[in-house]
Amino acid sequence: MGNFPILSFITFLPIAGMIIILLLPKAQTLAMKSITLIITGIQVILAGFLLYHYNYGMGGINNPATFQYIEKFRWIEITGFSWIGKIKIDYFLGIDGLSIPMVLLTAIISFIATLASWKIDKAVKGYFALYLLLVTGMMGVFVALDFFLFYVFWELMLLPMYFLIGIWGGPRREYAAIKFFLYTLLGSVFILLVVIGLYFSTMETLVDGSKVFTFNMLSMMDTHNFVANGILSPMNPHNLRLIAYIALFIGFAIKIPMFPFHTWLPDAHVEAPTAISVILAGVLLKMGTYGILRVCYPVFPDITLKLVWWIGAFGMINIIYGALCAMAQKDFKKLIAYSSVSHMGFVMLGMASLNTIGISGAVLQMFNHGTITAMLFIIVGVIYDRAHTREIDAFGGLATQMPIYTGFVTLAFFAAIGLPGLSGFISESFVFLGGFAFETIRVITVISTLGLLLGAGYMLWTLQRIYLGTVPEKWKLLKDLDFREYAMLVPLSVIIIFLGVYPSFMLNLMNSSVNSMVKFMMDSRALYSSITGF
Amino acid sequence: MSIYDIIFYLFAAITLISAFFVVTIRNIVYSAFFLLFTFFGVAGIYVILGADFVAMVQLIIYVGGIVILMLFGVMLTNKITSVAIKTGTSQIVPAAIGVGMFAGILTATLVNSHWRKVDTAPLLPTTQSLGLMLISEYGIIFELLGIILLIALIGAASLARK
Amino acid sequence: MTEFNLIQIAVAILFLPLVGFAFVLFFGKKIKNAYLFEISIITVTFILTAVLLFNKLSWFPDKNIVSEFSWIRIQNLAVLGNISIDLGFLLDNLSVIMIFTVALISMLVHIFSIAYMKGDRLYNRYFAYLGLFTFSMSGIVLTHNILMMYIFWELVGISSYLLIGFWYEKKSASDAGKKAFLVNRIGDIGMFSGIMLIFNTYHTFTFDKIFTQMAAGTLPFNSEFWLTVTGLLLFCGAVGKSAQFPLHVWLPDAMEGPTPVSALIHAATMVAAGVFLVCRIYPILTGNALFIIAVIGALSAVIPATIALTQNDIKKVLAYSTVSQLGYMVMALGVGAYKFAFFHLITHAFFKACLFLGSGSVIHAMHHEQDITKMGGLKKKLPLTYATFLIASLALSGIPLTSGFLSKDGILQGTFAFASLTGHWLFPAAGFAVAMLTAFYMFRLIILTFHGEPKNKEKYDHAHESPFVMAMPLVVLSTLSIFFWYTPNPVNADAGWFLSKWIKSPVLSVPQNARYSFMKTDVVSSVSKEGIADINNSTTVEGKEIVYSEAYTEAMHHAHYPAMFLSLLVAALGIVFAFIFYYWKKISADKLAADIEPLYKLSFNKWYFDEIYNATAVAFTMGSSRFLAWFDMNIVDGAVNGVATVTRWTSSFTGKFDSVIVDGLVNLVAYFSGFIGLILRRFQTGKVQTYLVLVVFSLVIILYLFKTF
Amino acid sequence: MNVDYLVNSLYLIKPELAIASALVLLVLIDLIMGNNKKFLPYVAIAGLIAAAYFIIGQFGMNSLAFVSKSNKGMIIADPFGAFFKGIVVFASLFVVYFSIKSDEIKASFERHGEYYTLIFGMILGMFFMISASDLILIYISLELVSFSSYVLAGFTKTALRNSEAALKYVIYGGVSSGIMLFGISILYGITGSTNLYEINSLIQSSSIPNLTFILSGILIFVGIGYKISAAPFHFWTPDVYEGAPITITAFLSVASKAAGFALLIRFIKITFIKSVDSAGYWQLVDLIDWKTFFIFLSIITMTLGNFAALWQDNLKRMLAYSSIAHAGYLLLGMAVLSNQGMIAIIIYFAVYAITNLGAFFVVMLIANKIGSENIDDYKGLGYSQPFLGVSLAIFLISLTGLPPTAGFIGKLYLFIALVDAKMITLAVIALLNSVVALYYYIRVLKNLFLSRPANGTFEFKVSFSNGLVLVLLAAPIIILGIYFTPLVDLAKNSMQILGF
Amino acid sequence: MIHVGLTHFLFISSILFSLGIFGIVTRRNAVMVLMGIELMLNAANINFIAFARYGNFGLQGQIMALFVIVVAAAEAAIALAIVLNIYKIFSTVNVDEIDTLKD
Repeated sequence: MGNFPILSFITFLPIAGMIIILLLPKAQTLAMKSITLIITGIQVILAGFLLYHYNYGMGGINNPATFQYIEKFRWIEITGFSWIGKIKIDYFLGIDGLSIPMVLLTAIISFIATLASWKIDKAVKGYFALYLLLVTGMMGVFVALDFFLFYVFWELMLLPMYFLIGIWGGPRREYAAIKFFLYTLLGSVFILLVVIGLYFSTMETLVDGSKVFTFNMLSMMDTHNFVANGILSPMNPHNLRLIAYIALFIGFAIKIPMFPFHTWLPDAHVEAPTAISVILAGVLLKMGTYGILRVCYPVFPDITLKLVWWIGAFGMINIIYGALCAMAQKDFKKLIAYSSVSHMGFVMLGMASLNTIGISGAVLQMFNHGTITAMLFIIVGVIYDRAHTREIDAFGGLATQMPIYTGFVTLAFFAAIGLPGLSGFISESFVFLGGFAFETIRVITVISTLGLLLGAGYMLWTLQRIYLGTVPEKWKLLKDLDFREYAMLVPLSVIIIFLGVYPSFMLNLMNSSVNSMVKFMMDSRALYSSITGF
Repeated sequence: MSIYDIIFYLFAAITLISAFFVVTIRNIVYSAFFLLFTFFGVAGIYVILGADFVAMVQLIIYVGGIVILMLFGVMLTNKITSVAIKTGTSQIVPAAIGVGMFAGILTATLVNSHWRKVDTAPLLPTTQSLGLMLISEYGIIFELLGIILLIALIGAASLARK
Repeated sequence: MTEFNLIQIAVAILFLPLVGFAFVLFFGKKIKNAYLFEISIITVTFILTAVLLFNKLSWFPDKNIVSEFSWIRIQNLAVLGNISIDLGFLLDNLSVIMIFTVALISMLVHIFSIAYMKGDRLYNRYFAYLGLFTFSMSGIVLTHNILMMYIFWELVGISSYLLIGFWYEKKSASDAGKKAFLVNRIGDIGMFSGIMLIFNTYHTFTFDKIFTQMAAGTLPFNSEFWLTVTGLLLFCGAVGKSAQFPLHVWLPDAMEGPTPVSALIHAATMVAAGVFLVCRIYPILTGNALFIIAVIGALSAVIPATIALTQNDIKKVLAYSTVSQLGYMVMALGVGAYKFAFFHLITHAFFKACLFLGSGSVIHAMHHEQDITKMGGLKKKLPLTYATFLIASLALSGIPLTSGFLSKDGILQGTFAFASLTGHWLFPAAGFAVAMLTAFYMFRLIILTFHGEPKNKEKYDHAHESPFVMAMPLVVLSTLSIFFWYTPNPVNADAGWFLSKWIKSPVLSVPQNARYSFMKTDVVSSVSKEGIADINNSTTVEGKEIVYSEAYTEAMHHAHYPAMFLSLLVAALGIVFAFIFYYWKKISADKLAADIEPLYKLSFNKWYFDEIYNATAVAFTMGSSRFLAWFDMNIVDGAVNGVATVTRWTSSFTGKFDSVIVDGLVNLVAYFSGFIGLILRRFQTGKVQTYLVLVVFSLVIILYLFKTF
Repeated sequence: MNVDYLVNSLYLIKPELAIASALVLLVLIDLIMGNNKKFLPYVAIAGLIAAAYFIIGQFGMNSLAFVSKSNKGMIIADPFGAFFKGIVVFASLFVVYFSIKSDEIKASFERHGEYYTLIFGMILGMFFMISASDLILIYISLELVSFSSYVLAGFTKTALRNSEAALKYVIYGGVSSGIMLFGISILYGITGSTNLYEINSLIQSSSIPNLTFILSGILIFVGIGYKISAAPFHFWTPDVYEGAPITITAFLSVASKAAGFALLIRFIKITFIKSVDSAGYWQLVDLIDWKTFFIFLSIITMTLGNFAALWQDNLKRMLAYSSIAHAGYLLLGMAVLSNQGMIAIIIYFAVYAITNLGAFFVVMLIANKIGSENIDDYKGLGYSQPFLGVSLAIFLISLTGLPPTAGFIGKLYLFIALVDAKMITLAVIALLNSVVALYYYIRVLKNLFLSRPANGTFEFKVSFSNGLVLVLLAAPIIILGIYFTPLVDLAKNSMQILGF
Repeated sequence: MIHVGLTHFLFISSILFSLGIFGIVTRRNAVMVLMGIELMLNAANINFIAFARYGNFGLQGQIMALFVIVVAAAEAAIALAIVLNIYKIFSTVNVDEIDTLKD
């Protein structure tokens, strides 16, 4: 394959598609849809290609040499400031075991969400153009290794998302869209501040031996690169790292979304069109946890070690709080939205475990939740398309009316409650096993197991209320799934079952990286205490 | 108290008292006339300070030009038939407080400050030197002033014409 | 037959039902008689289990055949190196006997259902679910590690959920399924916590490896207390699945499912999985853990037995009887009577399945009438059903010549011996009391159903004996309730092949001083000094047993006859009382009930367990959920909502000022923040002189500030 | 002073001369051609291009013009000045184009001669403001700018709001420049000089009455603060921006502000500086605590601008408040008092100029058609006019400062400067402010795209030339957002101020 | 009485300046407001000349004053034109009544 820039290709392909779509005349809606489908399809193929050639032994995380498919060249270079030295920003892409599952997930979910968008009939051109822009933003976040680049991609997907919710959403779409936008922007300004702070704290040694400030994430992870009096250097006597860490963490946590920053999520989900809900829950939420793993952990291992209990505790709150809130919902979609809050809590709990099993579980849970929740939102979409309501109490007995659909629902619900044999089980188990193994969060982990019960509670209750019982007269005409819906649900089901039976497929992929991460964190304990002196 | 002082106090009194009337008296025409006295007083102060040419210019432009302009303004913006051309005042209290404090700060600071005082030079006619400076050192500003006047002319004409 | 062949057979046994499930599920709509495929599959499975049983017991009676492969490998861990999560089979006598039982009953239930379920709308899907259940249950039985057991544990939970709620259009059915699943989940959380503890300590899930490491001295957190906790947490799973007190509430409700399902799942196999689990983890249970298990078992034996006395639904009576009998087994395990517990598990499976199928036959005949007070005199109409039902009831009551007599007697003997060694006489007391109660309510059931005058003439007239496919299973199962399958001696099972050759109690891994005193190895002199079992990765040599002290052996010996006679006595008493009350009607049951009304009501209302749970746990969860949802919408959303400003702006812009949002705390903050914006606007009056006054004031302020610097 | 030197000095003010000649030419042509006003804008453009040509030449210069015995020089020709003059010319070019297209201006066709003459008067004044190093010249040039803009603000004299804007502007401006003049007089009294370089060397060497000096500094700042509309001297801005013809509003918000900032930077950096340390931080004379002053001023300015903008319904007025807020951000760059901050200001300004011009252009095009600047009348315009809608979206997003637009780069460098100076709290406040800012910008986008038009759609076509100009303005925003090396290089080259 | 010195002139100028501002912010008639501005400029001029005289700074101050006078004249012309225009449109020159542009 040589030097083919496959990551750039997979990232910017949608932009090309967007341009084509913008050039098409307004009426060619089918062509636009097809182009989007083809583009996202190619992304899936490229992701498969990445997977095929992926070297399982390379760890990544903090070592640039063990990243794969690296593309790195100077993006911005400005020389000649006498007082500040060189300024440089790299275009630096690469993937490791943390990112490849996310790249895969993004490709798959984007493809499926394209199908879910098929019935969009309002301003089709704008929709698919923005959609593709969004895909680029998401993909970029997962492949960028330069913090600046990462941030640009991170912000890039804000605006398309705003419009996608705001234009094509439900009745309160404007409120939901602005809420989403403000929350995430609030989060990202914190991130920006830390980005700049880190920039002034790390210097990279160039080939010619000169030192320059850098946005390179990997350089920020190396303690040798810290400037002696840098604002966020561990050696800085006014230890600002804690504050910076919290700011960065909140920035990411809003995206997860972590209690108490989660309230944008139910609104955004309820108002967003189905495809966007799928993207939102399937990919966007993962960006938060991915960011924490990619940046917070290795760049601030010292603080992470200090605060890990809190991460776990918030994970626990998310799990239980989300589940309880879900239980009380009357809107089907809102219920699923809260279930996402709960499930993302597992990811946080797993991350807090700081051991291979727990973090593997967390990353796996990110992937699994992506697929499962995507399926759940499609399920909501299917019923909403037909009945034009999502009021849980309005339904009943759909199992009789739509048996095949109900079959998929059952599968998805069971996957969501962590039924063995389906993908959610292994990831949740790993999270618990990992969490339990780490003494700091052991009690939290045990309490969190309550989530298993609550999760089953609201899911089965919903199943009962909507699908079991007798069909009300007004739903006697509902049709079962059509081909397009099969095309969305079947692949996801296959993934869910496949990963339930053979989770090693994913676990092997991330094993080296997670190990490197854990090793790095453990080594850092000694390293940082030697630097800071306590 | 020398004669110099007396003259100073005279002009100072003319300036300040008439200025006070300018900003307080209700009749606009009276105000305009008091403004004339103020300018006159200021011109006198210039003379005391040895700025003969400036004082002349002050008299010609201000007393002869600007005040007349103002009077025209007053006439054109009021119905001549009305007997008393009067103006009201607004926000006296906040203005008095604010400006009072400001004036306090201003005078206190200026009066109490230590200025670079050199022995005063003898008073010499200034007209020639000023003329030289205007066309040499300050030539560029002089030209710029020309443009300002041109712009003012064009602007005023453009606004005022039908 | 090599070991490898046996493993191959086991693989086939496990996956064939899954194939059947998938086939029927996907093609059930298109192929009219898809269920026949499932039935033939299950028949083949049964034959295979028979082959397996025969070969295992003949060729490798003392060997644990293990086959495993690595499912998930976590490599290069910092401290632990590689961790491998294995999947694998463990074929020991326990599992082959159990799998045979499961397959046999499953097959019989399949056959029974052909007629019973005839005409149901989802006929094919019913068989698919049965296939799924058989698959899951086989998994529990055959696995060699606790994680996989947990996996299949959950899967049987799901199949049980699906089958209980099979008639999902009935609200009560779907409620019952949900309840079963959730109550089980509570137990499972305990079990999963136990698994976490296990994994955290031993970094493996495989039973053998856990036992080996424990025997070598590794304990959870290096403390026997935590070992006890681990055991009890794992036991939580059994409490849920085997419907032990206090999680027994789901089982009676589960009777909403089709009756054959009740027979298969909720009487014979799945609910026995809990007991099976305790058998599997027996080596790690400390004395304290066993004692608590025994207490739970005793409570579960007594309470449902008292409830069963007054129930009128034929299936409910049997359900409570099941809970009670499972409590019996658990109690037996708790007091150390391992072999008898498992023995009772097998015998109970057969006769209880027979009873349930028999009740199914009755219900079928009576057109889905389940109330025994509306039956009566069915003996004449359903002679075959009556005969088999009677045999099974005798077995359940513990009347000699039945299998139940043997196993029950063994359990009572165990409690007796335990009590004589430790002084806990309440266990045998509970055991005998339950024996009497069991005999009483079973015969109450028989008398009311089959004897006397028919109460519902119309239904009685239409009643008819069941067709062959329903009768055949009844006959087979009632035959299996006779003693000779297990031992040649109808009064003593110890000599039989079942207990002496096939079932061996396991070697304990628990540290010596954490065991019951009568299980300590160091007090043993007569039995050869047993070391740790010689274990390697693939196979394990069996043949080492729990080493009971001599005193225990002796106590068992002494207890044999007293226990036997006493149990006979109480059973007879129970039967006699039943006849007095209901057949001869010497004493009016209604009058007695009126005399002891509070007790009667307690029993009739099932000790108010459901009410208590609904009023406490369920109400608390729902309440907190509603509160949190409110809290989320109003407080969290509000407060976080951009320090409330955003809410206000957003709302005013969208024109929907949601009065809910600004309630409470938020109101104040929102008002304040909006106020700032308004204050700022207030300055922009449009009057240029005002601006200038403001400028002057600002200048004064700035100058003032600078002077003070 | 010999003639050679005078001629040499004239070489250094070629851009100013070009503009002055163009001004005269415009007057003459207007007189000669009579009713044929078509050529005026082209003459103007030609003059601007000539000026631009000379300005490019100035990037390499570093000298003082009009030096005399008693004066160290009145006009500075340096890259810093060239940059800001460049901004002014850039803005002027577009404003001339806008004027051709504006219906408002077209309405008073017979006075086009005056219009362009006054614009050129303004440009000339700005040029001198940017490059002046003498307080006299500063005052005179400031007044030149002001006079022209007073008239231009009220140019469409029949329109009610035009006249009102002009009246407010002239009163407010008169007072502000009067206060500034008084300040200058005090400074003159303290130092005996009006030349910034001389003042600098004087205050470094001898003792200065502290409070009086502060007084003069603050009073002078009033004049500058009024030009850059920094709070609390901003009050005129919303009213005049709303009232003035849109072309003039755009011109005021970009060019006038650019001149103001150039003046501010020069004033502070030349007058008060002691030395620049190796990290690029300015060590100022310890007389006025400018740092604290700017910190407070910037916080007040941006907070006020943003919060007040939240409530606006008129897009022009909203943009006025937004420009106040942006002045606040720019003052942040001043507050840092470092070369880094200056770079940030320059980058920010370059971006701001392009963006604001674009935004006003779109507002003008829409106002031409629908006759309203009210945000609520923009409902659904994104559908009927996707091109205008998307362009406006790009401009507003850039004003918000989101990547990948150039606005983000401006903000980024600002924050880089702040963090480098360890002024974290200020950075946090600024960032939170930008979140608030998002809210009112997004409101416009909401109306454009999220709402459906209330009654009917506005069908009109964007002409090719207008489209081209829009692309010319919008494309750099995206391109510079992604590849901003040229921007930073430009800033790097432009930050050279003569003397330091 | 003290000998007349610089501070006397400064006192006069600052009072004159303040009176100017006071007139501007209180007088409703626009022409009166303009008169106030002229007072301010005169005050500054007194400063320039006084400083030049007492600080012996040469003639720079007087030059400045001359320029200011010219500027003041120009300003008066433009301002009056604007006021006239206002009168044409609003039929009033009362500054506080001209407030259509506001928040």
